[in-house]
Amino acid sequence: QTPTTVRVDGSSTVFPISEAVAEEFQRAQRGAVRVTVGTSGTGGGFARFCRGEIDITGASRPARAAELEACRAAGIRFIELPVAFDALTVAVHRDNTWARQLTVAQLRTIWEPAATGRITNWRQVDPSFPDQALTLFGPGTASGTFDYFTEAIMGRSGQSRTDFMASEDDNVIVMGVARDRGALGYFGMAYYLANQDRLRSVSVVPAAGGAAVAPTMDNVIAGTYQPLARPLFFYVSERALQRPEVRQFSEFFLNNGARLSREVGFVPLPAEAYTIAAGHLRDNRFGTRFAAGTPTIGVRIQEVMQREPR
Amino acid sequence: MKPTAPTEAKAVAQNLSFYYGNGAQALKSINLTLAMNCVTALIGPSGCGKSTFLRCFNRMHDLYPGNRYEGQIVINPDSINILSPEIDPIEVRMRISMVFQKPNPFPKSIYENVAYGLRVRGVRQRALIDDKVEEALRGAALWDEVKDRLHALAFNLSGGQQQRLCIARALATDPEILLFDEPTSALDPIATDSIENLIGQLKNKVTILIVTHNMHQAARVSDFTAFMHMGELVEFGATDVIFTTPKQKRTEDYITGRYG
Amino acid sequence: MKPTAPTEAKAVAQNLSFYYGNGAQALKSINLTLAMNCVTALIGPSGCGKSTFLRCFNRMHDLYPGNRYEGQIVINPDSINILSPEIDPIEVRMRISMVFQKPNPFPKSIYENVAYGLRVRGVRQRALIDDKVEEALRGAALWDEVKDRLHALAFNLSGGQQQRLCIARALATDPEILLFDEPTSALDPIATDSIENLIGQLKNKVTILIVTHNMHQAARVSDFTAFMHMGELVEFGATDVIFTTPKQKRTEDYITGRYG
Amino acid sequence: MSIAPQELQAVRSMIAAHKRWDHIFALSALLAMLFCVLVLLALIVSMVADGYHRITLDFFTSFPSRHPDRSGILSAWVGSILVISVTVLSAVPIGVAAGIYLEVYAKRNWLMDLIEINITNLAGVPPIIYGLLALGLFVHMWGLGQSILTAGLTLALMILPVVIMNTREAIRSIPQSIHEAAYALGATKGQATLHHLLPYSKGGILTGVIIGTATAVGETAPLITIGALTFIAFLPPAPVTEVFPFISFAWIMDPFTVMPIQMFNWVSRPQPAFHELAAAAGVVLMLITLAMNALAIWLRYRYRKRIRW
Amino acid sequence: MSTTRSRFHPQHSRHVKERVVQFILFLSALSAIAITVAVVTILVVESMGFFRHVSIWDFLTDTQWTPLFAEPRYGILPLVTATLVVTSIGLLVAVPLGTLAALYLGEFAPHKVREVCKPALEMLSGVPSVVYGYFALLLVTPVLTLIIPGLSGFNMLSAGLVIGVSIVPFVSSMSEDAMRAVPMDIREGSYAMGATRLQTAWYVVFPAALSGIVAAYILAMSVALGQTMIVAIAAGQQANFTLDPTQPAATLTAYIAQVALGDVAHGTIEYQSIFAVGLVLLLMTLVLNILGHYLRRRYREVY
Ligand SMILES: Nc1ncnc2c1ncn2[C@@H]1O[C@H](COP(=O)(O)OP(=O)(O)OP(=O)(O)O)[C@@H](O)[C@H]1O
Ligand SMILES: Nc1ncnc2c1ncn2[C@@H]1O[C@H](COP(=O)(O)OP(=O)(O)OP(=O)(O)O)[C@@H](O)[C@H]1O
Ligand SMILES: [Mg+2]
Ligand SMILES: [Mg+2]
Ligand SMILES: O=P([O-])([O-])[O-]
Repeated sequence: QTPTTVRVDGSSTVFPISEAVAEEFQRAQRGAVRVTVGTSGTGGGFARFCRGEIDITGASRPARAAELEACRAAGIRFIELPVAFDALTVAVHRDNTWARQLTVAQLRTIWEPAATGRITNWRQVDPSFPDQALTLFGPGTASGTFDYFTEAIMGRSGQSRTDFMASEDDNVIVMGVARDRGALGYFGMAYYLANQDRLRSVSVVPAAGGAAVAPTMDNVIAGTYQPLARPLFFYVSERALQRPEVRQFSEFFLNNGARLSREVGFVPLPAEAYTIAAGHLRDNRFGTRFAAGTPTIGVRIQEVMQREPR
Repeated sequence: MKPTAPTEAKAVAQNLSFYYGNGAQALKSINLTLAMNCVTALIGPSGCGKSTFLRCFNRMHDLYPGNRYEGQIVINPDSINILSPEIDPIEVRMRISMVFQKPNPFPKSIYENVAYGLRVRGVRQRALIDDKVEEALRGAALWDEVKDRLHALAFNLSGGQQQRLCIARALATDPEILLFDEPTSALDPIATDSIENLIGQLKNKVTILIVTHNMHQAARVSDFTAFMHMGELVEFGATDVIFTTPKQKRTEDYITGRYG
Repeated sequence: MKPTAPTEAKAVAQNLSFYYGNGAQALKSINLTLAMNCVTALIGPSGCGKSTFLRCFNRMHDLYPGNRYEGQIVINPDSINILSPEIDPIEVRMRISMVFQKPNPFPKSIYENVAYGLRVRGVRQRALIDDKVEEALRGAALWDEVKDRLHALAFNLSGGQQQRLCIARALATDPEILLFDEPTSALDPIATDSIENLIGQLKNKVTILIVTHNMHQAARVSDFTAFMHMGELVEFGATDVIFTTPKQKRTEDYITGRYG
Repeated sequence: MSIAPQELQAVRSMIAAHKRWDHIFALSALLAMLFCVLVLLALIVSMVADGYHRITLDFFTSFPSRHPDRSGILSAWVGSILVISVTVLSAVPIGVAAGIYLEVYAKRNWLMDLIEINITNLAGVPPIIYGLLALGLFVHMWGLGQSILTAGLTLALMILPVVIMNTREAIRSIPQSIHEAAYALGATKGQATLHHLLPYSKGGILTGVIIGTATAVGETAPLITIGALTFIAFLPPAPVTEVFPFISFAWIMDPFTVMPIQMFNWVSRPQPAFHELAAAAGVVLMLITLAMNALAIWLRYRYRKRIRW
Repeated sequence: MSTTRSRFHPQHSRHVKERVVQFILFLSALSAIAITVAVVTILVVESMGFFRHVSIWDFLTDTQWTPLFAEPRYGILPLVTATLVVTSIGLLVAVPLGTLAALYLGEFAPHKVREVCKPALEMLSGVPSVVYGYFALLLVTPVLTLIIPGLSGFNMLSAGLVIGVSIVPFVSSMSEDAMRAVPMDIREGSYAMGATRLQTAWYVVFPAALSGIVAAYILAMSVALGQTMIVAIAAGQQANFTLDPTQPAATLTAYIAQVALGDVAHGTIEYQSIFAVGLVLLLMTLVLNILGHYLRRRYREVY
């Protein structure tokens, strides 16, 4: 008898959770169900999801209008499950002693499209910084992290300078930052926590004159790590949910998500959020609670969960 | 020049010309008759076309693209032109066997080498093959030397033995004509001697055409000799006549070693 | 058998034996004297060791591992044993040149081919090289044919011209002995003729040892002839004597074509 | 012509000078070569040093995991074997058949010239281009997905020219006189091929197949192109089943991972523990590919030695 | 007589069987053409989609390659220069090492050394490229950083050096083949003139084999061009229009791998862009291969 397969793909930010859930779920099922986990990035994952190639896609941002449209056109409905909170972390080399904190404005100076080929030295970011070449690493354009970061910092998703080293694989970004004294990069918190000995995180100052906030679990829970705290999601396809193993996987995730998220380095949602999500799953309440264009920046997840789906 | 018609004709080459794929004409309108159960020797300087002529008799040239025959070779008793395009070269080769310059046994056992011609002809009966192999090996004067190691690899034989094995291989299928292309040029004198004796015995059963660069060998083994030069047949006749009183100056020059 | 001591000895092989790397003994205790400014021909059936013997004279066998000489070859006037391990083979080759069976010019210009020996010897002066090249090409009877295209590729020459080029190449360094290994076997009769004439002229200046499989050639060009068989020197003497009244049965058999 | 002693002396010192250059050159060339061999050794040593303590039985019987010390290459080596089986089973018959056709049957004409040009050019096409072909053709047009079948076929395309060229080389190394001997006895081309050419060239053909397979085992780029970088912690269904017909091909459409991809995955993780795993996987992978190459080199050597035409 | 004549009846069954077998073999041989057609068709068709959006002029002259960003630029030059830089470094390593190794193995090495070193050298080409990538990233780059302070964590230099080592066997074994094709009697001709091994190798063998040796360089170059994993792992994945080997830069192959790692949707311009890049890569290697084979055939014809 061929074991059944659950196909998960999508966000590389969510990947550590997906991987952990997949691993534990397969162990719990004693090999009766198999799970594949890809890392195509949020955008790549939605593309495959809306083509019906995969059952579940991880996302580090809510689905976009174009993606919702693609899914609708293909007749694919889904349930949106929140996974955890992430502190999108800006990281620098361990030896970087100057950039302990950066303002949103400074991040914009560094990353805005106009910076391409121009802002290449730390001194250009702040005159007090040393004369050190600035090298940048970041997620590829198929990444939700890229979309979220650009939206949060530049105000418009996808607006970014282009002369940085982009990779869909956050591990590559970590490695790049860890190796270069003048490097700066951004990625999900889990990747920072797994590599704390090789990187330093940068505290973010939301607005001029405000206090710098470090990307920590506590600050995320307290809602002060703004604007870079964000929710992560799973999107589960309706058609796939008709297969028991996909439903089992989703339920397994909702029951163990809090524990596993914490283990891999994300901030678990309040218990209430998982309960609401379990209700959506049980009642087959399809659709996204994030109307396209509605900001996700600075929202409380329980409130959004209660919204009417679209 | 017309050959004097000898005893009975086994094969007759008529106006035979041959062109290699590169366009070079290697044979120029050759007329030659092979006498039944006689040995005919082809002599001539290197590159004169001896091998080319010999290899027409089993359509060996068909293996390579672009080669072209003109004229015909008629074999008796059935008067068939073996160069005719309707005739499958494989049929021709089943009736006319060939022994090459360098011994070229297959890297198989002695037995399998001799049996191969039969296998190709679809013979399956083990007993029949056994008989034929023994007969052929005896015919090639090799039986006594190898009868205890028929299943040993043929490569382990000496050069002379290998060449006799190749003769046995050719004999096993009862060919009507046997072609030899300088069969002893890679062999030592003793092996050469045994092959020459063998040819003397074989001509009782089969018509033989032999190319040799050694005039003395031609004198020793053949009944008729043809002298070729630059693709032409210069002179043809009984061997003793050719070697004692050649009619052509070129033949005489060659035989007395003025060139070659 | 002892050779009758001829005029003046240029080189003397004494008890020369030779073993190939695979252990096979190719020469068996050969004693032979090369007369100064004479042509000595080596004849014998294929594989008897002619080339092996010849190639001892310029230590060509040293190029391949495992080969072994026994005995000595002493060259005059300085009475050096050129096979002695103390003597560098390169030194030997600088004094004794060789022409091969197949013309083997370097893929360079005609001029560079002839100049090569000088360059190897470290000669740099352009004028000197020019002179030597012309002299050597004249010596090889090739000057007139190539003087207008000295810088054309040597490969574009005909076979006979290429062989003469190789002779010129060997001559350019004023060798004391010139070795020829079947120098005409790859050539047509006309080219052969010109090489044979050339050898006749060269012997005024240089001692020549030539291997040939063509007895008529040996008779035509040489003063002395040595007949070898299975690695042994069977008979040695003045060419006219050897070809008319050989003392040994084997020599006679070979010369009259009883084998080979 | 006599040689004056001092002249001989000059010649001797010149020869000595020339020979000194000989030795200097030989030494530097030897060093150059040893450098390459040393790089190979350094590569092996550094990987073994990093990874050897990970190579335990568990390493081969565990699936990859987010916990480095629980990770293994079970799904990777099984995947490699299955993918390579598909590759060999598809490339070898076609490659050998094509080689035979070109050596034995083909007549010289424009079509054969075209085929030959194609084969030599295909041999020089970068592997990643085959990945693009597979992405466009197998994954999207034929809808085979990112399956074992797609991967196997992709690598098959890649090694096909190798198999064809080695087959031709092997057949060509049989002397013409053996071909002619067979035909002279009345053999047809089919018979000559079956009875002589194939048996005598099997060593060479095998060598080519092994070399091609070794390349395929270590190849990563074309598989990445078809999108095979996936977390796989399970095995495909077994090809042998308990119920009739006892053979199942369900595995062929399964998702997969292979050794080099697993290694690539671990290389690109930043934590040193995963680099150790990468090194361990690299050691295993190298052992496999180098052993196959060594086998091929040895086979070639042995066949060359055994058959002296 | 009649029995003899009967031997000439054609055996039809044999003919039919032979024909069928021959036809199957023929189809197999045709597969080579089929694959080429498939490769070219896929690349050209997808690229045509690409070139509907991007002018060929921009493609060939723009110096920025950012097809994945909000304001995409489609200048292939950065990828091409990076490819050429990496390949050149590779050749700078492989050509001297490979040629020296070939000369040594072919003309100098004692039999025993040859027996050991030649297979060891060939082993270099058996090392999987991902292993080389590991080697470049985790061993060579850290060592180079000690020597070159300004070296980026990802850089073309270490990728190029490692590629160089990996293609040494291509250079050495093909050069050696070319030198071996020089007939022994030409070598003997030189030795007989009193030449040393070096003189023979340098004045006679090397020039005689030159076209084959150059063919070896060219084919090694085409292998280096197509190398993917080493550059993808060690040279970085950022299109960077620079000739400075200490900088990171994405090659043609690295770009394809990078996009493929993030599954872009079928039919989008990003998806088509990897085929356009693939087409450029194919054309570059094709030119080199044709040149290489032409040169190789030339030395085969001479002897
Ligand atoms: N395959 C070929 N293609 C083109 N020309 C050829 C071919 N084989 C032989 N020739 C030419 O045909 C002529 C006759 O060659 P053939 O081999 O028949 O000579 P031969 O008398 O047998 O010489 P030898 O005594 O050297 O064997 C020669 O000029 C030769 O160069
Ligand atoms: N490199 C070698 N290794 C081993 N044995 C060899 C080698 N070269 C020649 N022989 C053997 O040495 C013997 C003498 O060979 P050689 O080449 O000197 O004969 P030859 O008289 O020149 O013959 P030919 O007239 O055919 O050139 C032969 O039995 C040959 O098989
Ligand atoms: Mg012939
Ligand atoms: Mg000889
Ligand atoms: O989570 P992402 O991989 O889409 O950045």
